[in-house]
Amino acid sequence: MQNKLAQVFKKSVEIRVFETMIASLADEGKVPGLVHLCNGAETLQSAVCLALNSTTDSVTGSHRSHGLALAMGADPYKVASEILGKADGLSAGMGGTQHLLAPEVGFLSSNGIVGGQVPMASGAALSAKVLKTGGIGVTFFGDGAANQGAVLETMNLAVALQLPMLFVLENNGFGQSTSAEFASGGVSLLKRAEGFGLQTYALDGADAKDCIEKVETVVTSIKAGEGPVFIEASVPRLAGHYHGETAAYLSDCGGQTDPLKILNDHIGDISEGIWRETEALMVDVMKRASAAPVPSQDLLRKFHTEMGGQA
Amino acid sequence: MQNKLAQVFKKSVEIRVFETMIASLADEGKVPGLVHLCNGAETLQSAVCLALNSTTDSVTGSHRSHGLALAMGADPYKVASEILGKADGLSAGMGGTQHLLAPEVGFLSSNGIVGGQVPMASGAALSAKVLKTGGIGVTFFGDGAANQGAVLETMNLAVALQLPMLFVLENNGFGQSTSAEFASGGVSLLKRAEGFGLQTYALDGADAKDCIEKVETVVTSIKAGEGPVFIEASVPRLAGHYHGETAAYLSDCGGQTDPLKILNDHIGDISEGIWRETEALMVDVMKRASAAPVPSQDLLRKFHTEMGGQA
Amino acid sequence: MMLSISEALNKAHHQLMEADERVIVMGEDIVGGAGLGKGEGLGGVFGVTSGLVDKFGANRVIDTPISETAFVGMGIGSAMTGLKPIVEVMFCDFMGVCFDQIFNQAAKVRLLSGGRISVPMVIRTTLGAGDSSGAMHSQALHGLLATAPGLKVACPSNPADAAGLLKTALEDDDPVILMEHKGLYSLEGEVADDLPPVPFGEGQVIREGCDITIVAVSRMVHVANQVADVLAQGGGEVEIIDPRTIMPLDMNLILKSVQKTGKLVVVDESFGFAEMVISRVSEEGFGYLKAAPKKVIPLHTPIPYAPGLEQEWLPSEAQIVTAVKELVGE
Amino acid sequence: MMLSISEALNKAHHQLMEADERVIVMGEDIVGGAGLGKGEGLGGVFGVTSGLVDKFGANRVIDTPISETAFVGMGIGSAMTGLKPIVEVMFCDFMGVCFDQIFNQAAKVRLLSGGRISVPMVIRTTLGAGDSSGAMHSQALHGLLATAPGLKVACPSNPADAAGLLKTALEDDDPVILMEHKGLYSLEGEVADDLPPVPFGEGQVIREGCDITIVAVSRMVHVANQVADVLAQGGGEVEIIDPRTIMPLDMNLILKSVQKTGKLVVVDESFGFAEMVISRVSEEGFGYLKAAPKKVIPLHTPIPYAPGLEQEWLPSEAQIVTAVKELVGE
Ligand SMILES: Cc1ncc(C[n+]2csc(CCOP(=O)(O)OP(=O)(O)O)c2C)c(N)n1
Ligand SMILES: Cc1ncc(C[n+]2csc(CCOP(=O)(O)OP(=O)(O)O)c2C)c(N)n1
Ligand SMILES: [Mg+2]
Ligand SMILES: [Mg+2]
Repeated sequence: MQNKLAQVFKKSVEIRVFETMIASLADEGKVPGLVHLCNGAETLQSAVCLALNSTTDSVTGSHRSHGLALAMGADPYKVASEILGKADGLSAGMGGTQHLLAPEVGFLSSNGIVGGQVPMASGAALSAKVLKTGGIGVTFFGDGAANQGAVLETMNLAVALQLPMLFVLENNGFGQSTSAEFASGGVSLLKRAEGFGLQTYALDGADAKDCIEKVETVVTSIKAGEGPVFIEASVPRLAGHYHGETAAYLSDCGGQTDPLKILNDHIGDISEGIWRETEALMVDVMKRASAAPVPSQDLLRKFHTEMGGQA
Repeated sequence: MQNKLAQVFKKSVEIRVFETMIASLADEGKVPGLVHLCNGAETLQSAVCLALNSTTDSVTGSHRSHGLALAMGADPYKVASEILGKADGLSAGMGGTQHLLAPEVGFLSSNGIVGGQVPMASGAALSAKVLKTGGIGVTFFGDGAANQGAVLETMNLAVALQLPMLFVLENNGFGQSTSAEFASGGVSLLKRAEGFGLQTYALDGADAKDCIEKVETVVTSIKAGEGPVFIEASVPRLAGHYHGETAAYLSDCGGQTDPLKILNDHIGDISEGIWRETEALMVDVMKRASAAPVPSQDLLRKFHTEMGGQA
Repeated sequence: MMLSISEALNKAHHQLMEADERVIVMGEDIVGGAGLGKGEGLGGVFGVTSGLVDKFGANRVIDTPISETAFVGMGIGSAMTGLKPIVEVMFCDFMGVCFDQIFNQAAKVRLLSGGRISVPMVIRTTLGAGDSSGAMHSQALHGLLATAPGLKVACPSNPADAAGLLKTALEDDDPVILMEHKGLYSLEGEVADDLPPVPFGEGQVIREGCDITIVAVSRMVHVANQVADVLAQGGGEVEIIDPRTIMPLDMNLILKSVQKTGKLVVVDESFGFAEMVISRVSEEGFGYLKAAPKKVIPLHTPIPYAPGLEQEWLPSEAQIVTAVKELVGE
Repeated sequence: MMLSISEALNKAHHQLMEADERVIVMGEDIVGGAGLGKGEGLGGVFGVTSGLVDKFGANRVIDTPISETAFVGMGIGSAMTGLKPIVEVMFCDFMGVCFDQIFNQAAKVRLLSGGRISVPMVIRTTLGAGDSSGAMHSQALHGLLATAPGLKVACPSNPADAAGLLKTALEDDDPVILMEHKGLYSLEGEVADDLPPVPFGEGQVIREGCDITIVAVSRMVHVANQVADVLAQGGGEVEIIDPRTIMPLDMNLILKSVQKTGKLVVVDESFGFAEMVISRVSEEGFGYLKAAPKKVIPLHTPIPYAPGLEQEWLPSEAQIVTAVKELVGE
């Protein structure tokens, strides 16, 4: 377990440092799009992805997926380059911050449409089932997304077809500026998932040890054919909806405990070295990504022609 | 109560006779579209609508809504004319069997898209709330529709905004040829609604007395501002998905008890007279509707111009 | 061999599933009777998928809940991870409820992945008015769908093309919408036993003529053909072009025809396709046009139910005759 | 008075809600901070609805869950039962998730009720590329929406039109989509204090000229205008027509202009609108055209993220100059 905790810590630090540096680059005007940072959810994401197999399992994520891509093992240089709109990006700068695709490490895609990624993960689950790969489909989405038809329909579909699928609801208390309590006015979201016949687990995203253990159990059970599972994990949203947001409601995000700080304290001595190493590494990553060439327009024109565009 | 039962019986007979005669007309090739008969659901629909106020309450229904329109008090001649595509139809033959609109008696509309009618009823509920009319929004939909995003989203919306709204799920066991158990693979649909935070009631559509009583309680509670309610009512589907269907799966629809027969037996002596009267009335209705003129094309061309069509 | 469109499509499904284990089929009632524990069901509301489950099993032939967003999205995800799904959306009118998955998700994966992956999925659906199915079961949305970059759209008018386009669609790396006309399923035609693939972007000259070019797809090809028969009796020579796929569109064939005839009528029951053809011919073949191009399309309203109204709404032979005569100057 | 587009729209909201109690406003984060128990929130992600809740209360200014299908449908139902809803769909790209309610439900009520009732609802949404928002936050869907009979579509290019079209939209009995360009919200312009309504189907001559007609809406009006400024230095006289509403479309104004100039370029960042204009001018004004009409529209791909790619994708001044010069023959 201590080893696993260290792994989760290391990955979480990687994500936090990555996001912090992206934020700085954004402040310098070097990031073309608006970025949605995942600060607060790193330990959860790292713990879940630790239990996954990047060859057979497939993950889809929301607009807030920088960390998730990294947690699955995507190359930080490629992710940063994509966010900066560079030729070396995962998708040569075509997708950008909300559209990260790293299928080579099991990160199928992230999405600009709230909830849009969830049905796709059921497709990955179906592939695993039909092709008998032993893999599962996993999807991450927010408390706000939990009210989208795409998400709700997929909960039922996964149960009806008994798909090997894991739903991970990251409840950070907000959908943009709207509180989760207001938007999902009923009982708990866990109860809702239960109502669809899903097996459910509640996780505290700040309890890394518990996250690691429960997720392991869950993934094992799904792989054993015991049906789809729904996890609701509470995580803080330590930043604005997007980086740079200044709206009044934000004061309510302050003062939340930082799961990474808790894990850091738990990890003890080795932590400082990991931070230092990671920072050095990421400084280099960001430097290279910043210096990387912008994409050439040939690929776009090629798509134009292939998609039936006028000569 | 006995009086109310008689009212429900009378309306149910009206609906059954209406549908039977539409079926005959269809067999004679006189109905332009495919009709979805509601045989088996009449007593439920009549009982629910008995508790509604056709001036302040608004109901929306599915593709299978001939009976619901009648239950709210729509003129059978106009409904029949609409189904036959005649100028005297509710909408001058523009809508047809799946698109009955009789807002003058609180039947807001029926729908060709499974689940499409459900959000609209939340709008009627919102109007009632904002304009303080004392009314409620009511929507009927099927077990198959219960898996559509539109329906699921609206369940949450109604709870979040505390709308004066009643959901009536008619569970007839089938969505087209697919069994409800298969399509909604989880726990019960009632449990699902509970998961959204709705107050729930289960009704047996064959128990007219219980339906009348429970719906009265429910409508009173909604009007008192106690929040939206979800009713799941079991009804048999005594016919094919559409009239004339001959598929193999249909053998499973056979042998179901007919709620109207039960009510008929309960009503006793007066029943025969009601059947006879109603039949005479409907023979006349159908005769007139069959003889009614077809719509002129002027209205359509007027729409064309007003909607921005080319001169 | 003579087959109807639904038979040809059914046969193509059998061949495709036989040839490649990765091919799966899913949709509402495509098995039929799911959950009732019986054998053979409906085989789809138009019978196109009948017999598949018996041969290929419920693992590959999948009935779904009425959750178009979820199962179209499932198709996308499965196509991104190794399967080749054929997804049925019963009527194209229902695409409204899953439009995001079609036009934002499926259509964009290729670009968003920088070309590394795509969505080799086929969505089969129906279109077409004429049987009083009303405003939500009768639309033709190929014009609308063709405005979404990243989608390919095929609209067969005969059995050989239906089967052949399905085959090409499944081979194609990108999402393809195959639009089958409800009113043509029983139309019979000669079909080669191996159901040869029909290339995308290659239209067909349905009938040669030098007086005027009519461009049409799906059922309107047949309506145009009837008009051409009538006009032929008066010596009029109508050339009919069926592009078969509207995205990509065989502009070469259309332009060659207009170069010869100098006159263009586009007949269509959707909104947007006729405009697309006319604007491209006006741009790319302006010099060929000897008169103003014309379109014969429905009234700009939703589709009315009553048979007389619906016929008034649909492009009619009479309207086509008028358009042709005005142009040819008879 | 000088106001930005967002200020003019905000002011129009205040006037409309003041004047008619039936007017309600709903959408995601349009109040902002819902459920946090605080006063003033965001006022919408672009600030258009700011201050409304303080003045008109949470009963009429309603934050919703992220459930576009449900709340657009709620808008429809409320419009059918006595309210006049203004519903915000944050980005037009999100219309995919609620497309059924827009194109099957809202658009069809008038026909389906035989004209007895309709849906006096306004959907406000944003469009437009140019700020690296990526493929799902940058689209312009007016071309697509205009293919759905029963919808009206307005695309203002300046503050007075934005406010005036909103007013007319709310008066209109039919559902109207008001499409606001993200990149124009801070654009300022002269606005009369009472924000006079702008009639639908009446375009505006932005600039007179006799060499060539450019038709454009929304931000492209300004891009075209810059091109016209440049060309004016060489003596070129460009006429720019802004139809303001694209459904209904002011064909009279466009045809009158083309009659004068004989040349047509349509500049647009959606798919379908340029085709619509060109095909109608080719049909209805063939005799006026002295050369092939042209369109300057985006590449046929989803919208790429990297700034350079996105600029390449968008219609550019250089492309417009080229198109104009080819036509005017310089
Ligand atoms: C269909 C759709 N509606 C609205 C949006 C705008 N939007 C983007 S993120 C967001 C909030 C999402 O909240 P949640 O799901 O809780 O995720 P979080 O941002 O908290 O991670 C909203 C409203 C969108 N992208 N797509
Ligand atoms: C979005 C959509 N998907 C599919 C259909 C086709 N369809 C019409 S009715 C129906 C079955 C509906 O089942 P249920 O909701 O249980 O209603 P019932 O017919 O049993 O009354 C289906 C699949 C449709 N009209 N709309
Ligand atoms: Mg959240
Ligand atoms: Mg049912």
